[in-house]
Amino acid sequence: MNRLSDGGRVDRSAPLRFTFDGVQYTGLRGDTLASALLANDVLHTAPSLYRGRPRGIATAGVEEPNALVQIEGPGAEPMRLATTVELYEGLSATSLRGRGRLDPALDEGVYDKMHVHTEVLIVGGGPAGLAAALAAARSGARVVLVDDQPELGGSLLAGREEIDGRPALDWVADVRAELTAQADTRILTRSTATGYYDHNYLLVAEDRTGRPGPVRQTLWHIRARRVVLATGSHERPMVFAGNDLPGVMSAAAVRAYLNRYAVLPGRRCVLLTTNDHAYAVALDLVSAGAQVAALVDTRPRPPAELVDSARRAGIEVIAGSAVVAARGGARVQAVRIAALDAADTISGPVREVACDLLAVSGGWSPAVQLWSQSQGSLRYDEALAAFVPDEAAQNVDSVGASRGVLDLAGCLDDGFAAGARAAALAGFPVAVPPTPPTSGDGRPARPRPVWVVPGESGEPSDWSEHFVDLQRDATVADVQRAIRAGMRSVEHIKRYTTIGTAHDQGKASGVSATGVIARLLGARSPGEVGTTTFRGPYVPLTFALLAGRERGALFDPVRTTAIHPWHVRHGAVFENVGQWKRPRYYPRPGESMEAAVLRECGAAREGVGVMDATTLGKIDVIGPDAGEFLNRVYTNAFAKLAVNSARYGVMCRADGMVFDDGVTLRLAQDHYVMTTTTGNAAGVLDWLEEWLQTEWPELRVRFTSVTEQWATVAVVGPRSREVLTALAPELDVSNDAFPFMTARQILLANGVSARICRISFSGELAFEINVASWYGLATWESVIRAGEHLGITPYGTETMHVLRAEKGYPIVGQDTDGTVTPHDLGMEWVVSRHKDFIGKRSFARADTARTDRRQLVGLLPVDPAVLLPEGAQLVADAEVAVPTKALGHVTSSYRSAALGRTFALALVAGGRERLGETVYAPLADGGMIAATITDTVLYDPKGTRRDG
Amino acid sequence: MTAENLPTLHALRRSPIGHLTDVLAEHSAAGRRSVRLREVPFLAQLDLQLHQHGSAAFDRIASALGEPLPTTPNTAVEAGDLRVLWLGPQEWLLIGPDGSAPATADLLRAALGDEPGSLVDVSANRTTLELAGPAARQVLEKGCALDLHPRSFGPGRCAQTLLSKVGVILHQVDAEPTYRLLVRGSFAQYLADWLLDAMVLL
Amino acid sequence: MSHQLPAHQLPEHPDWLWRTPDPKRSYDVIIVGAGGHGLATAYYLARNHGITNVAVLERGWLAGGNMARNTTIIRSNYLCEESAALYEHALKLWEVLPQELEYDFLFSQRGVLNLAHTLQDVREGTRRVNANRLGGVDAEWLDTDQVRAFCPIVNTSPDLRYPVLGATLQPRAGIAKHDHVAWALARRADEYGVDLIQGCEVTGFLRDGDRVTGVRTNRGPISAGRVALAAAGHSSVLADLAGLRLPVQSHPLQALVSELLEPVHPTVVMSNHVHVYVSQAHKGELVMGAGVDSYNGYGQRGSFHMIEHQMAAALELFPIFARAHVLRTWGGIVDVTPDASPIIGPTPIGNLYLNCGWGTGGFKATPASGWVYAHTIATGEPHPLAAPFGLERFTTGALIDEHGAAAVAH
Amino acid sequence: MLLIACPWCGEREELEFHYGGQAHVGYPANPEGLTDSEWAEYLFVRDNPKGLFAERWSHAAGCRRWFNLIRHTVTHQILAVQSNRPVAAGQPKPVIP
Ligand SMILES: Cc1cc2nc3c(=O)[nH]c(=O)nc-3n(C[C@H](O)[C@H](O)[C@H](O)COP(=O)(O)OP(=O)(O)OC[C@H]3O[C@@H](n4cnc5c(N)ncnc54)[C@H](O)[C@@H]3O)c2cc1C
Ligand SMILES: NC(=O)c1ccc[n+]([C@@H]2O[C@H](COP(=O)([O-])OP(=O)(O)OC[C@H]3O[C@@H](n4cnc5c(N)ncnc54)[C@H](O)[C@@H]3O)[C@@H](O)[C@H]2O)c1
Ligand SMILES: Cc1cc2nc3c(=O)[nH]c(=O)nc-3n(C[C@H](O)[C@H](O)[C@H](O)COP(=O)(O)O)c2cc1C
Ligand SMILES: [Zn+2]
Repeated sequence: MNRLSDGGRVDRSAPLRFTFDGVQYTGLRGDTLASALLANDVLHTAPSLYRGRPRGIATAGVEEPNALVQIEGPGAEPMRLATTVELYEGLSATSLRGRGRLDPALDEGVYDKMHVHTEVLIVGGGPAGLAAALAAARSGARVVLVDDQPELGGSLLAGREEIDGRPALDWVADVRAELTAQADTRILTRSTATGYYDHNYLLVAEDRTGRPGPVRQTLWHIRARRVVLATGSHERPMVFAGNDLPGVMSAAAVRAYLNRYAVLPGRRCVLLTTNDHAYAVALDLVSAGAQVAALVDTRPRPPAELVDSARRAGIEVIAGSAVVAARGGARVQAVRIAALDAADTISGPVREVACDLLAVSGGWSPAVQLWSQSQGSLRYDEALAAFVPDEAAQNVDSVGASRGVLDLAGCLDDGFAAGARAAALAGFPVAVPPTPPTSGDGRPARPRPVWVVPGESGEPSDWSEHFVDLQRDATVADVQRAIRAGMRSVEHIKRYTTIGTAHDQGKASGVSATGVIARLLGARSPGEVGTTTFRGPYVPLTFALLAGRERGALFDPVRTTAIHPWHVRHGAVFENVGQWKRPRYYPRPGESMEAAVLRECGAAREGVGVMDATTLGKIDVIGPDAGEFLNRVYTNAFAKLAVNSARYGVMCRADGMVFDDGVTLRLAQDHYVMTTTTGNAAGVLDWLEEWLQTEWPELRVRFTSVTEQWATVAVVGPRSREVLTALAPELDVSNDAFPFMTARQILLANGVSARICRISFSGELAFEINVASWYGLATWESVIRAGEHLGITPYGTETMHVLRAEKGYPIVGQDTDGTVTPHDLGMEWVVSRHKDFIGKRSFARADTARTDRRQLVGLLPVDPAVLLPEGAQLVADAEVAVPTKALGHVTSSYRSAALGRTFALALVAGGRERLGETVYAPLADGGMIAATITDTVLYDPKGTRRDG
Repeated sequence: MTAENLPTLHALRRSPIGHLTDVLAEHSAAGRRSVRLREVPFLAQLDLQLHQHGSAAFDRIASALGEPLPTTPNTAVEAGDLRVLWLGPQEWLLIGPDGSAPATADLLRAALGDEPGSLVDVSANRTTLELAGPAARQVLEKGCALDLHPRSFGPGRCAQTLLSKVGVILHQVDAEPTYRLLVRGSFAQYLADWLLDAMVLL
Repeated sequence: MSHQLPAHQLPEHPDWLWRTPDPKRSYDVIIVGAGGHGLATAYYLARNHGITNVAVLERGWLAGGNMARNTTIIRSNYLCEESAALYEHALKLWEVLPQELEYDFLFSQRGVLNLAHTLQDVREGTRRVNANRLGGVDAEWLDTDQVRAFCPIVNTSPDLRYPVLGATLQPRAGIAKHDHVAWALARRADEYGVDLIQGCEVTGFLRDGDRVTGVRTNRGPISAGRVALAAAGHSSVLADLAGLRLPVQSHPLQALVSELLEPVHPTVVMSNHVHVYVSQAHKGELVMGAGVDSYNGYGQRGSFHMIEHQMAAALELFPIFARAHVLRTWGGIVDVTPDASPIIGPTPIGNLYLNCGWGTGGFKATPASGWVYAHTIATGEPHPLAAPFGLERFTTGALIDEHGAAAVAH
Repeated sequence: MLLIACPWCGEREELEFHYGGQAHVGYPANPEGLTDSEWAEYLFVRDNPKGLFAERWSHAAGCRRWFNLIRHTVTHQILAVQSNRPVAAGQPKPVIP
């Protein structure tokens, strides 16, 4: 066991059992899976993806390249990092070779979303973020503080710093207490800000595993007036031979394992550093009882105080040198150390030192991911050897280590100032709190980055064990190869080598990669090479979290009419039309769709049928200029329509193509009610508003959507009049008193007020009864009762389609497709010559005026029993030599009870000139159907039936 | 319509989520944190739109209602037993008790006089869901991107917005808080399902 | 990377790709934009027409625009005959290019399914299958069971909000590794002597009356016999510099990838109705596109709710993806025309040629686009396959309306 | 997700709006008097600048008003919002927060 006997943030009274790669272990509450594994002396992860090299836990955080695991349960999930999985009782995980496995078992997790607004959002709960939160919260502004760890404190959790003469974590606890007491401050821990989007919109993923309630993760959508990024920094690895061996670990991780998790990850340690950080780690190692065999500093003259303190602890400091190779089999056994000259070449003998842990600090990369996502620019700071935030693009500041401030006092100063500033800019002025005294040595000395530690022999192109991206197994040799191939841009090299594209997205290694490239290109500085683009999410997000609760039953609204319960009770088969569920047909037990539809059609043609037509869009168009307005949007004229009369209209877009159609009724001089197709109701309302508001604001007319105000019951067939009479005894339904295309307002026998129109979409005598939707179901039921003795038959969309097709009425969206003019539909009669309307000018264009455009025609299969498939293509010749240009295609095709045969509608080039000609439909199965082109109106061409 | 046949008529009515009454009640009682959801069906609703030229009508309507129509965006006023919600620069929704639409419409029509304007009875177009309780705001925040903090949105505020995938008119009626959500009939079931699900997750 | 590659790993890249030359003072042809289309044009100018005194000018890094960002779907099952002919020409070229270019860019004919979820989708799908077969494009209609057999992870439950009612399948369709395609073309173009000049932004045109004689760039003026635009999302900006207004709008289009996963998804699935298109790339990441953002944008990023909707849709059709992770999202700038078809051909300005408007679907066209564009530039006459795609169609109204006709993306 | 200030309702999420493309493109006064190419220009050709763009939006899920704004097509910064039409006395003024 590597667990230290005391210290750390783990709860020794709360042992947790877990399984890793099939073996049972015990860890403690407060552990991550990685720290628990290390405590159990498990360093190894799965071998590397491409080269099968042994790998071990290398970091203690989100930047981890190796320790990918599959959570087998509870809560199975592929591709998690052992370094970020909080240990829980019963956790079972297996190590992964860089590639996850999806579990076909249904995901039962619940994922939620929240939308909140705040004046100040602070990302990061380290000293800088806490200081910012404290300052901002004191202003009374709303403050949200998010941190990805279970505990606040950031890097203080891993250190031994003091603030105000007390352990820093006591200060953290005080700050937390004060923040918690503020009504308008919200602290979200285990919450990672993953994306920073336009207009200060950030996404925060909260992990609620192990929290009360059924929710596994919550995605917070936060709109902030000001943002303070206090995201800290990532320690960089270094690039030398064998740097991927298990036992090579970031120094910061070693410190975190020691101080936060009370785990000693090695017994005999060497440190390699380019900066001050490793010295504190070395001392911590010694006080934890480890042996520190050497501290290798790339700087020829490291700060004397640091060197002295190390030597006092018995540590050998080897300055101006680097580890040029790590050796070992399954784990590092020794490192080879050599002096480097100013040009980073080996300038002395190589010395080997045995060790089982190499702690590496290659310098610090400020966590600028979110800053960059916000479109803020970066600059390369030579003194810090790091990319730091430059110009902000949004209302944001970056503070603390995330902008290169590396000392604790500096971080606190920075945080307090930024928190107060953010609150003030959001309208809540507040004083900057004074910074308490801190331990530590102030600003660290200048680092000496060594981007590529040379191999002991060979050229960069040979250095295929100098790893740049561990997860992608990409090395200096790979980078060199990309450059030799002609690549110069960091973006190309990324794509050629795949560096930075793995699960860790190069969090720790990205800047190292830039350094390597700069070095190999002979660039003056990494600043010349730049970084690749930072993109969200900052950490990988489960698909399910992004989907949230809009899955399964909540995926998309199901819109139903007031009459829907009846349809369900009576066995309707439904069709999705937009978001609506519409009955398609009502099969009797054992009845096929074909039989049901023939039966329903028969009833409507011979007796009486009834259909729920509620889903049609309805818009009240009211005002003195309503008629004029309609004249401009419909191709035909409405201004002179008589009150209580109805007219069919077609709307085109400005390009002249049919866009919607429907019947509009005039209820009063200044009041029309328009119907639209089911799928287009919202689109048409938008269209009307657009033209009114942006083109014709002088017209005095207003629109109100009343689609759901009304339930519409269509009673159709020669015997519909009898049903109406029973339903509305006071209504004179005779043809003279109530002619076709007129409307009446009346009280039904049951007392319900109704608007009844004589409209027909079937060619038969028909009435549409509109009642307030509250009464829809009752009215439908009374229609059914009134028609019972007549065998009244409910019918669905399929029958409706057959009936209208027999009459040659097109359906917009089925017989048209956005490339069809009213003329193509044979509807010249609906196109006014006398007035202008939207789209009119387009009819005069060369192509729109062609006579060989595809036109709507009827088709009668030569064999009357054969049904043409909808979507069949038509050719002139039975002999088809592919490729052939089609004449057109079948848009609608049905069996007709009335015609006793099959028939179809089709769009055919120059179709109206071809009446009587035979065309052929070659089918996918090799068959061929011949059909004769006819007029579109196949049933009752004289229109004798509409009056009953 | 006469008073005698009202009960018979009302027996014929069915609200879009009338069948959920018990379910809503159960959830309201069972929620981990107290949030109550119920339907308030059959409220009278009138959509009124004026033209910018119509300020005289605006004044006449004010005296007819006893309150001017609210002109501050996103606010509602109470006028007797009516609630008048601002929907747009020239559009209002007048909400009254069940059955009051015809009388209110007559009143408004008279006030409009000859001036152009549009008045439409939309009582059956939307139904009303009432969500109340200390955690009601949190339920809404699961799917509504408006700033509902008391500093931005409180009693007397209203908005046309989206909740989940559904367009709603949101009206906060008291500070508990109690919200009313007016939703088109065809979407009511989905919205109720969505809210119930959200309530379970508090 | 370069050692012990398992069988399903990316193949080796060549050791040599291209030079980094300085611009000469003058070229016979300047191509603006080193995306897939610009590079293919350069390649075919040299290969088919022997024109090699050519420069491809690229403001950023080669193939760093939409070519770096697309979801790599290749198919030719378009509805309009003109489109199908052009894309089928491309597909035939894809079938020979890996050998011809001696670069295995992982062209994988794993088939593309377009799912149908409504009766209208079924009609549209059947129509497209029949049209394709007549046009010589392979196409099949699969019923729901066949869809399940072809791609077992698709949710074919009838209880779905929009159940899968069937699908069209183009067996020869598939994917290819986008970057490698670009590099393969670039390498050959470079070999022919074409100068690929990166970091060279065209900032204006040299004019002699109503014809262009070259371009201005951030690296100085360069004269040219002909100038051919292939700037995708930036076409309007360039046209504007030449005094031309185009029927093109630039919109963000986003995509995302998951982490690497063991193979789960054997084909390419597209669903217009539920708004999903997804494949699993060779390395193992799921590659998915989101929708086009409604507003104009040149920021190479879009609004996040598009991704959230995308994920909800993806889980609807692929429940197994629930716990996959989004690793990275990004955006491109797509140049959309009113009829969702490209514009290829001469312009009213002498010696200036235009190739743009490929919108959300130009990757698949890369070789054919280069082929016909090179022909047009070399001969001054539109290639027969490109002739219907001229600018003048917007005046006559002879649109090739894939949008209107079918609304199938990518 | 853009945050767009409706001149009437104030700041709302982009999802509540419909995009309407370039602003200030009027319907031609006399379409019949235009040549085919002038008409095509009206139908299909719009500015597409990289930079500031005056464009139309409608608050579709809110007050249904159309309005114009100026947005930078790279940074998405919104510089100005104008209601689409003059407002007469006695009527509420647009709010620009
Ligand atoms: C997210 C996404 C998914 C997609 N998915 C698919 C798909 O699955 N299948 C498919 O077929 N298509 C898809 N596409 C579309 C496809 O990517 C494009 O249609 C195609 O890449 C465009 O052609 P291109 O490669 O030449 O463009 P680009 O690669 O964009 O090339 C244009 C080049 O011009 C350069 N340029 C611009 N201005 C200048 C200037 N002034 N001077 C010099 N150079 C300049 C640019 O920097 C750029 O490199 C997708 C697009 C996106 C964004
Ligand atoms: N000695 C050295 O060389 C050296 C170098 C670097 C830092 N430091 C020390 O580290 C501290 C830096 O303080 P700080 O506050 O700037 O940073 P920090 O590292 O202490 O805190 C940052 C916090 O933000 C969290 N975080 C990062 N990205 C996040 C995201 N996207 N979403 C949610 N949470 C996120 C981190 O997990 C961490 O808890 C100081 O004490 C400083 O002295 C020292
Ligand atoms: C087909 C395809 C697959 C990709 N696979 C990965 C991947 O595995 N890992 C990764 O980080 N990015 C991947 N990317 C995204 C690129 O890293 C990058 O985001 C994209 O090329 C856009 O460039 P930009 O983000 O630099 O603007 C992939 C992109 C495409 C088009
Ligand atoms: Zn508004």
